[in-house]
Amino acid sequence: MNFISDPITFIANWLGNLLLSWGLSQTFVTVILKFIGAGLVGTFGFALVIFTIWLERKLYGRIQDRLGPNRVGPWGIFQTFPDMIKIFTKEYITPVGADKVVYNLAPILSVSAVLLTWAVIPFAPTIVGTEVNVGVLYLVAVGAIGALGIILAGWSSNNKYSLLGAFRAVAQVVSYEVPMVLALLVPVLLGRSMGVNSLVNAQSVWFIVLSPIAALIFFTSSMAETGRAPFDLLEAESELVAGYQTEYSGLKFGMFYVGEFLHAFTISALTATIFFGGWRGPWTEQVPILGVAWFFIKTFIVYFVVVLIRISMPRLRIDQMLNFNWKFLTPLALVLLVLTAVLDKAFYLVLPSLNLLEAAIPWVRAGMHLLLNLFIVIITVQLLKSYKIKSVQVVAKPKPIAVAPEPPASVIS
Amino acid sequence: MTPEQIIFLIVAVVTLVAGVSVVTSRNLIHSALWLILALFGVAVFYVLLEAGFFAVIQVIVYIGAIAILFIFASMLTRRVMQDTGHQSNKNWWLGALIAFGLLVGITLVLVNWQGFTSLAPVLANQSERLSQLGLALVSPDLYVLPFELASVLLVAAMIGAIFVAGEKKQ
Amino acid sequence: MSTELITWLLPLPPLLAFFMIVLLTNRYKALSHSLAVGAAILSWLGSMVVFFRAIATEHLGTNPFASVLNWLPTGDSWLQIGIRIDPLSAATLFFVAWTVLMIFIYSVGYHNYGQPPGDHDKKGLQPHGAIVADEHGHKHVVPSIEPMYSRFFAFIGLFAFGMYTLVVSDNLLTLFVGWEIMGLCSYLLIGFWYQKPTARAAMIKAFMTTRVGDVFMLLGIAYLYTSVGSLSYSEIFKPETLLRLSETPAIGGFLGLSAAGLMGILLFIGTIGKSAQWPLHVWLPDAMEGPTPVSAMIHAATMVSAGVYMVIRMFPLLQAGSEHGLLTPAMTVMTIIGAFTAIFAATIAVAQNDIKRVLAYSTISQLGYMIAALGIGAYVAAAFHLVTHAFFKALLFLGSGSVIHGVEHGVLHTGEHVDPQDMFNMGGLRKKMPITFWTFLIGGFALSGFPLVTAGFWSKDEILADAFGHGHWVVFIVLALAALLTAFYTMRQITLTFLGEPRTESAHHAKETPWTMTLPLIILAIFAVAIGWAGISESFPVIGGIIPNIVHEFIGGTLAEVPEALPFSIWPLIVSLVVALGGLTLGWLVYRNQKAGAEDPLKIALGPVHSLLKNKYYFDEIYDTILVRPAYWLADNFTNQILDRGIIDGILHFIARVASNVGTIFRNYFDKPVVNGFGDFVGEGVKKVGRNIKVFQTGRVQQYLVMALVLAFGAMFYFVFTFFGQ
Amino acid sequence: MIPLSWYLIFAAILFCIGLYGVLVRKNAIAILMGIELMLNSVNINLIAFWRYRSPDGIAGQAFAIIVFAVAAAEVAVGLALIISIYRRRSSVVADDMNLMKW
Repeated sequence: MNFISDPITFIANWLGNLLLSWGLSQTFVTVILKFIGAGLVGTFGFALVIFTIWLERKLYGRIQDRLGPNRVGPWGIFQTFPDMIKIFTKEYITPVGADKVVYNLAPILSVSAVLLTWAVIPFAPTIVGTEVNVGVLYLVAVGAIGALGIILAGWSSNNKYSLLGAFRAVAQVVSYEVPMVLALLVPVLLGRSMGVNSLVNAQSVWFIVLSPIAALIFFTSSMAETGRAPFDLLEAESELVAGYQTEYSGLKFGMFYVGEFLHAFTISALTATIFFGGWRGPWTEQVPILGVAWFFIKTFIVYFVVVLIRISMPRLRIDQMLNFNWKFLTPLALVLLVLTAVLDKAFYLVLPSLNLLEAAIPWVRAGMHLLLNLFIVIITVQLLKSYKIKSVQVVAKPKPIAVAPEPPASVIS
Repeated sequence: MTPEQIIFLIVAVVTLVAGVSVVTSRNLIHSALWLILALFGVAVFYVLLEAGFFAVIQVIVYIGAIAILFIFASMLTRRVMQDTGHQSNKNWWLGALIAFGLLVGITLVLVNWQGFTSLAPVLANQSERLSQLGLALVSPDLYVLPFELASVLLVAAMIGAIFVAGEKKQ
Repeated sequence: MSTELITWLLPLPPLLAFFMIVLLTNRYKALSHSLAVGAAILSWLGSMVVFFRAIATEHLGTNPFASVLNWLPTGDSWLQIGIRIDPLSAATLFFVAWTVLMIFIYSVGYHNYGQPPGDHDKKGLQPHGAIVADEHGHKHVVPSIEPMYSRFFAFIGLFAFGMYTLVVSDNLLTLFVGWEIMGLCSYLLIGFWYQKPTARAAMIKAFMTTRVGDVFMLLGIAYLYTSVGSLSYSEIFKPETLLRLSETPAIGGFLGLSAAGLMGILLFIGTIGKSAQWPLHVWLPDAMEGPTPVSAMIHAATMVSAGVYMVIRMFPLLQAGSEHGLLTPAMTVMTIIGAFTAIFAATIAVAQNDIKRVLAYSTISQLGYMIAALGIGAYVAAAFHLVTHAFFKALLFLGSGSVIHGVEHGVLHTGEHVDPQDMFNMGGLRKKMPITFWTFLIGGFALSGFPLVTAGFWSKDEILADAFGHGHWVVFIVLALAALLTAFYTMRQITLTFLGEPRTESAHHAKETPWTMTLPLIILAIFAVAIGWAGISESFPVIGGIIPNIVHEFIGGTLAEVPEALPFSIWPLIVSLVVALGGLTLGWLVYRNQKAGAEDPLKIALGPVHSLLKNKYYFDEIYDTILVRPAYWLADNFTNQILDRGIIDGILHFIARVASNVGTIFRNYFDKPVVNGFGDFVGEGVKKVGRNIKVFQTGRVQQYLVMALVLAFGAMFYFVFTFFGQ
Repeated sequence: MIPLSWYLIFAAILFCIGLYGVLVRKNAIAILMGIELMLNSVNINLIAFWRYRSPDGIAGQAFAIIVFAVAAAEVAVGLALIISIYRRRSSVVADDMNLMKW
């Protein structure tokens, strides 16, 4: 066991042996180690959010042709800390008629649901919180608790905007769970396991290659689960003030805020893990700690895309969003799941008669699945074409609100 | 008392208290929240019974879907945050009597059964259990028929629910 | 895949295509024809695989590819269905697969795929053309797409299923099933344009006429089944079975025939119906009301061939009991009817003006040829002519369809009111439609037996040689005459249609048809020439033996003893050369200068005989007078007035009156006092009880539950204290 | 080690609590909640019997799965009915739904 190549396992072993030598029972030591690990992961998650909030605001600013945070620290990198201080010192407001217990419980549920996800994400081959053999199901279950937090927040605030936000949240989160689960079943099928780390282990060819459609569905529906733009109907400020978090202030609001950013980062991590090979990369066999680096590189790339989408997309209408889910994503995911299952089964049926090289098998399989996905895409596009929205009848020409004045002739020349 | 027994007792007490609160709470949303707690307790029992899969399913199905539906329906069907008076019938004592009588009856039956206090045998092939269950559900010799019936039931329920709850447009 | 499995699967793709088109894709034209053509291609591929494997197999006749399944339990035995590929069915499969595929492709073009839908087109009528405007704003009338496009492909898919089933089946029952499916399809397809009264009449006529034959055929099959106990070919054709059948006298000593003879004749009547032999030939010319691919497929290449195929298949049974080349009664009947039909139909064909009707009569005539050949025992020659005829006749029909299509284009263009099928409205199409012309020419020459190069020459020559060699002089002369007439009317047709100058504006504006129609023509033309080379007699001077006589060895292998090749004789060759070339020359000479609007020269030459021929010997009128009208009269006067209204209704009315009286007695003395009284008592009682216990029904579900549980408690405590208390 | 009896007693109590809820609650939604509690106790019994009596068999787990499906279906239809009734009669009290009596 080498400290350089695998420090975390090294420390964990050392600590465990130390505690054992003090005469503690094995069960107890395991419990202590798990507690320490959980604390570390949680703290790490929150610390990460400090950075991602800055990153996102910076990107947001740049895209909108602003500077973004730039005062505190180099490039404004410490901007989040003053914000935190401000939030900590703010007054807690509890509305009249609010259901106090529930009102206070909601933000905690909301954050903890996101944080619970991190328990099963493998950071490196040896650094896994817990390898649950139904890890994928666990992810889905935990997602459901997040929805609970939101709906409780909306209801307990005794505010109609909050309640409307909560209603939308239920409609959105519960509906988008359906295609998400279906899309998650595709990697489960391909990897022959429900454990998250086994899925990473199975990705000698990344699942994004095998099933780009599943990746896209998963990515889209988990974007919807986070409730960020373009799916931010549950807190659409132009309609609902701030949705379910309207009445919250101070640290309770901060928890929602952190929860949202952490959720966005978490879905990036999940996408990277399940579809982009997680910690897989060169030399992870020899130096397991390198897996962490690969994992975070991939995660940040996905996160970047998430942020870009948030910044550049307009908000959907509620009916569009639900239609998109039930009439497009869900059927597509169902078709994909069935066809993938059939193809994979067929592939392993004919495999013995193909005499492939051992090394070539995953690639041949990946190629077949890719072809299947391409085929589905083509069929989908053809079907969509036949459901094209009939061109809207133009009643009158749009009139510009303001017309730019003619530039003086000298400028033109 | 082993740690497991301690956990069992704690969870059992919490679950039962939650259960009692479900049926007695005046505020329906609180009832639903207590229900969630009780369902969580049941999920912990599944873990204690070494059926982790069922624990996860319990969380997904009951808490992720059913409890949220309850909350949703409660919100839709009553004026929000307004407590109403008595939530029980006039003859609640009769119901309590019957429930208690049933408990006594069940306990009597159980106590007289010789397998009542049996202990758990060791579980073999921990990892393959799940796939065995999956195979059994779709194997023609075992449970494919009930399984398919359940799926038909689900589809029928879905269509029925949409039809019943959907607004009728004249 | 094993050959047997492929053979089992052969008929399935068209059937699937049929169901898919009917059930799912009816509204999507491109999808429908892709399905149908795709299915045809699949079946074609399978057929080719089976055919070439069959060719490569030694002694296929004695060891055919066969496979059997139990189908229906009949008491303690099973009615079995199966497939069997022996040389005969392999050869049939070959031409069926090719022609079916070609016709499927041709149909795409024939029904104007890719053209706009017509403005006034209605379902059940031929498309009338659509008006389109070109870039200059000129309005043109162009052919419009068939309104029931998908339906057509569904029907021909079902038809192909029937044909494949018939060919691959190993017993008479499935053969009959395929046979009847084709009958149905032919009915549907002839009446495809069902809003035309003539098409409706034609479809009913075709169905009824073939039904006459089929009833007899079914009788034959039933008789065969009762005598042999099986319908499988391998069972029937066992030498001992055949011997027994030929020695048993027919049931009831019918006309002194043997059992085999009676069965053969009964089965042959089925062929008379299906293959349109005299006297049941009347339906085939009328069937030309259907779309041309249908005429080609059903009425030339496949369905009518099925009749001939069946008798060729049954040849051992027909021949059973013949000794030393003597003809059995069944064979004699076949010879007479075949030869008569050959010359009879040829004479009619001479006087027809409709391009498709000429071909229809020609088909009847050629089928008569085959029947006659089989009748005199020329088994291989008949089968050979069946194959070659299928190719060149399909070619001719498709070619005529192409011509009609081209002329229709002209009709739409000019707006003239001329019949696009009348040959006297054509002429000069050689330059307008070169591909159609050359392929039609090849087909026509093959039909008339143009020496040496065409397939028709070799097969026809072989039939003549057989007739000559076995000393059937009358048959020989009749067939030779028929061949002369064939050559004559073929050349008449070609000359009138393609040569000379256009006789109408429409013909002047005719246009070559799209590739989907010409490509099948070209491929079929190749076969119309090349297929003959497989059957050149080895004893033919100079070129005999260059290519081995595959046909003779291969098809002859189907029979238990391969018929020996005939020694070469110069006379039949000379005769067939003379009749073919003579007929062709005569046709050309007579019609080369035909002017627009001029009388048919033949009419001038023959006078009243011509009108006799033109009216098909008044057969339709005769049948109308002696069969149809008496049947109507009988139905109306006897069955309806006397039998139905008088006797049956009288009995019924009497019974009804008696029953009514008895009923009244029962009602008054039993029902009212006894039954009603009891019923009322029960009803009132229930009402009273209900009034008293209705308080329990509170409508509150929870109270119901409480009641149920209280009862359940009673049961439970009883259980606990009786069983556990012990 | 936990004996089987604990689970059975626990399940029995939970079942009776659920039954009480079904019998006495006015609100139809609360009645459905009681039914959920009863179904859960049944499920605990199924899993417990599987675990203690026939760990090699599948039956207990398979039926538990089917109970899950039934529960989901029941809630969906039940709540849909309640919402539909609420829309027409503005009430979710079970005792008010007594149109079907004499």
